[in-house]
Amino acid sequence: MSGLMNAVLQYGSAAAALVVVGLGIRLGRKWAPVDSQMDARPMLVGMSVAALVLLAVGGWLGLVWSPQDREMGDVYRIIYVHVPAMWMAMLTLVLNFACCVSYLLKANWKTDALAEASAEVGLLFGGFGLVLGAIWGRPTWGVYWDWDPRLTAMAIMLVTYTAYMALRRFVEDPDKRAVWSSVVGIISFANLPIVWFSVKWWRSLHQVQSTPKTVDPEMALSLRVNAWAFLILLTLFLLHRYRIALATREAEVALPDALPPDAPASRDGNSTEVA
Amino acid sequence: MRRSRPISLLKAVVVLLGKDLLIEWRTRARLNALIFFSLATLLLFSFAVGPDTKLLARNAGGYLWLALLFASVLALGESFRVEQENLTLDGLRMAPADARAIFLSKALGNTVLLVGLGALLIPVMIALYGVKVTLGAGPMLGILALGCMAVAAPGTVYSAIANNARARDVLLPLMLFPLIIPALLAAAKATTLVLQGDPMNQLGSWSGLLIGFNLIYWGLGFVLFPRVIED
Amino acid sequence: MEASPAAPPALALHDVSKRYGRYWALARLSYTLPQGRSLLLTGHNGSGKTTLLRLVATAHSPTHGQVEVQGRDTVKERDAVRREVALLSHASFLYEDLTAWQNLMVLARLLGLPSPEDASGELLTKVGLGRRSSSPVRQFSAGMRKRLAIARLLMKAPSLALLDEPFGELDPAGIQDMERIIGELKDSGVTVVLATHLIEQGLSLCEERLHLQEGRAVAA
Amino acid sequence: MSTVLETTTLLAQVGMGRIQGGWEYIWAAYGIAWASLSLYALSLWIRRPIKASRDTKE
Repeated sequence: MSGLMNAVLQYGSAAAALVVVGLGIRLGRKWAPVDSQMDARPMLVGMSVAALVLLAVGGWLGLVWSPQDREMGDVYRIIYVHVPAMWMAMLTLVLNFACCVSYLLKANWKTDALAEASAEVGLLFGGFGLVLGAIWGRPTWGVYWDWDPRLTAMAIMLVTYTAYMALRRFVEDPDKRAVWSSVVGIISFANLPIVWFSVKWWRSLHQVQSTPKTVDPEMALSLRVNAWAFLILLTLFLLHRYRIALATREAEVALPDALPPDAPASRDGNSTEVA
Repeated sequence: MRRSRPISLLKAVVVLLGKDLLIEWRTRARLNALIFFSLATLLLFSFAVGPDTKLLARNAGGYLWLALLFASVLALGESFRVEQENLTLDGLRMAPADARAIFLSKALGNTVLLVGLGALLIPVMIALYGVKVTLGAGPMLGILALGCMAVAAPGTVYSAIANNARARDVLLPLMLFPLIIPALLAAAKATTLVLQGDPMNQLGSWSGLLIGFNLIYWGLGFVLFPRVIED
Repeated sequence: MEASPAAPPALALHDVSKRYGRYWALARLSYTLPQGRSLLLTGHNGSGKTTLLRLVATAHSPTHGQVEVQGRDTVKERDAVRREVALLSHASFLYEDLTAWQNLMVLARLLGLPSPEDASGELLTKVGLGRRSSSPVRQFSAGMRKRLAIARLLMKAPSLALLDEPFGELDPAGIQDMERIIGELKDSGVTVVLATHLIEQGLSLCEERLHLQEGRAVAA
Repeated sequence: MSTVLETTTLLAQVGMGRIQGGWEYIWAAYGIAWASLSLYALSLWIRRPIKASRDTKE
């Protein structure tokens, strides 16, 4: 493949991803709210097509175009999906943390909805990223789970955020749920560095780990294209999940922070419920 | 006329801690059950592993902390259940008692409870698993205190939350266990080093990790707890 | 309290709403209770009386609007308001495993009273629980709990006393005692807000009346 | 070209542990990734707010 093609793919995928993220933020503001009248179909179709095209290109680059690795042979090709998935999971955890802090500083249903969306989408990417890591471990280390520090730390964080989602399910009062889950989100995120160090030290006492080699320059392109493709997917997932969360919130409370209707007399007449 | 005047945070903590310990003492039947539960847990590990004394001795630190962890879920869950009857937590808030003082007193109370439980479990562990405390009682108690504090601080926040949720008995361990894995890891490792000797000077890093964990979570609990209980 | 010429109203509700989930327990309630007057809250079950009292007592924050006690906002100056108000609610705020005396002592110490022992003993005698002071609350009858709860309220020496169904679960003698205690509170200059179904007793104790229906103020 | 070939054969002789094959793991990994992404997209589609008349999903 020519250098020109290389550059086009590299910068094109980045540009596409950034444009989609920008559009995603715009749609999150204009289209996701329940009362939105916006017709977002053309934009959404475009974004989805961009995701699929880039995913296909990334798959081709990773599975066909990239050369074999000197030590890992073909098996290393798994990292083209595994690593971007982990990156996206980390990104959503940071986003979730930001939402949690923001909600405690200033209560807002949109922040709460985004926190919910980011945690769930993060669990998706982290979950299958972890499974991919285990699959990668089988031919590399001979076992599915070798207590590799990165994977182990990620697994602990995933369980932590599963508990976060469980808490959201188990609290019915939406106001309390939002506050409590924000507190739990902050506490969970603060654990990240501690988990990392503890797991690293814990492992280093046993053996030095043969971690996957950090990526060769020639493989960087495949990894980048795949990562940008995943970022587009992440944006789309977050956008749709955020919209669902907003609609759920609307069903639970009167959005946007509406006051009760101001006509008691007229309501009393046709009120069917007896106090 | 009686005139109330604001009291310091420290004094409020002392009053509230005294109240919690008094309740704990007056309901000591429950406390006894907790002690026997954790003793039974220690005993169960030996049956689960089999009569391999070497294996038991090597893993003694881990078993001790698992037993403490299981007991801690019960103790933590109870610490806000006593405040739910008659909405006494509301009564405290409106008294007014500083919510941060409520956090500190509850977390300290749970720490005291767990350290006491640990102090009872350690001799049993020594006898049951045939280990000896190579580094002496001082480091052992230090690690015990650090580990119990590490469980108590996030445990208190989560207990206050889970107590008002559905399925609270499942929710508390579900939220707490993954969070305190690093603390459990560090405490179990440090205990093993205290029991078996520390030729490579690793005890410092593990206790450092425990101290860091404690600083973060006592700090976060102090700041965030008022948001949990105030509406 | 300092009764300056421009003394703020004892209680002021500015467009107060409280939402639980989708349900509005209080809807755009505005009301002002002048100094030196006492308020009777009436309304069916679920009309918002308890919610209103809990808002004023700072157990909850209003979803919209402001509640002011003696001119102080219940959210912005929460601790100051908490020193002014005391709530007698359905829940007694009592620790079942502590004795009556211990329950009062905890509160007395939290309030920083100069002599918690004296205050507790004095109040136990006043509500007629002097002989049962060392019994755990778990052994108390509903009426005795009510008495202990009112002792708890008196301990705070509030300037605004919020009484949610104070006559509930009391025998006729108890009701008389309660009426006497409320009368004494009023005589000592305490503003009383009373929510009760016993409208006769309520009207004899209070000058003002607010009738709630579905979280709104309506003419009684 | 020839050097590459030489190096490869040399490595093979020395027994440099290049992992051979393993395509079943690769397919499994990519399959799981694509399957989870599609399933999640499907779940978003199923959970979409019904109120909206314009349904927008890939």
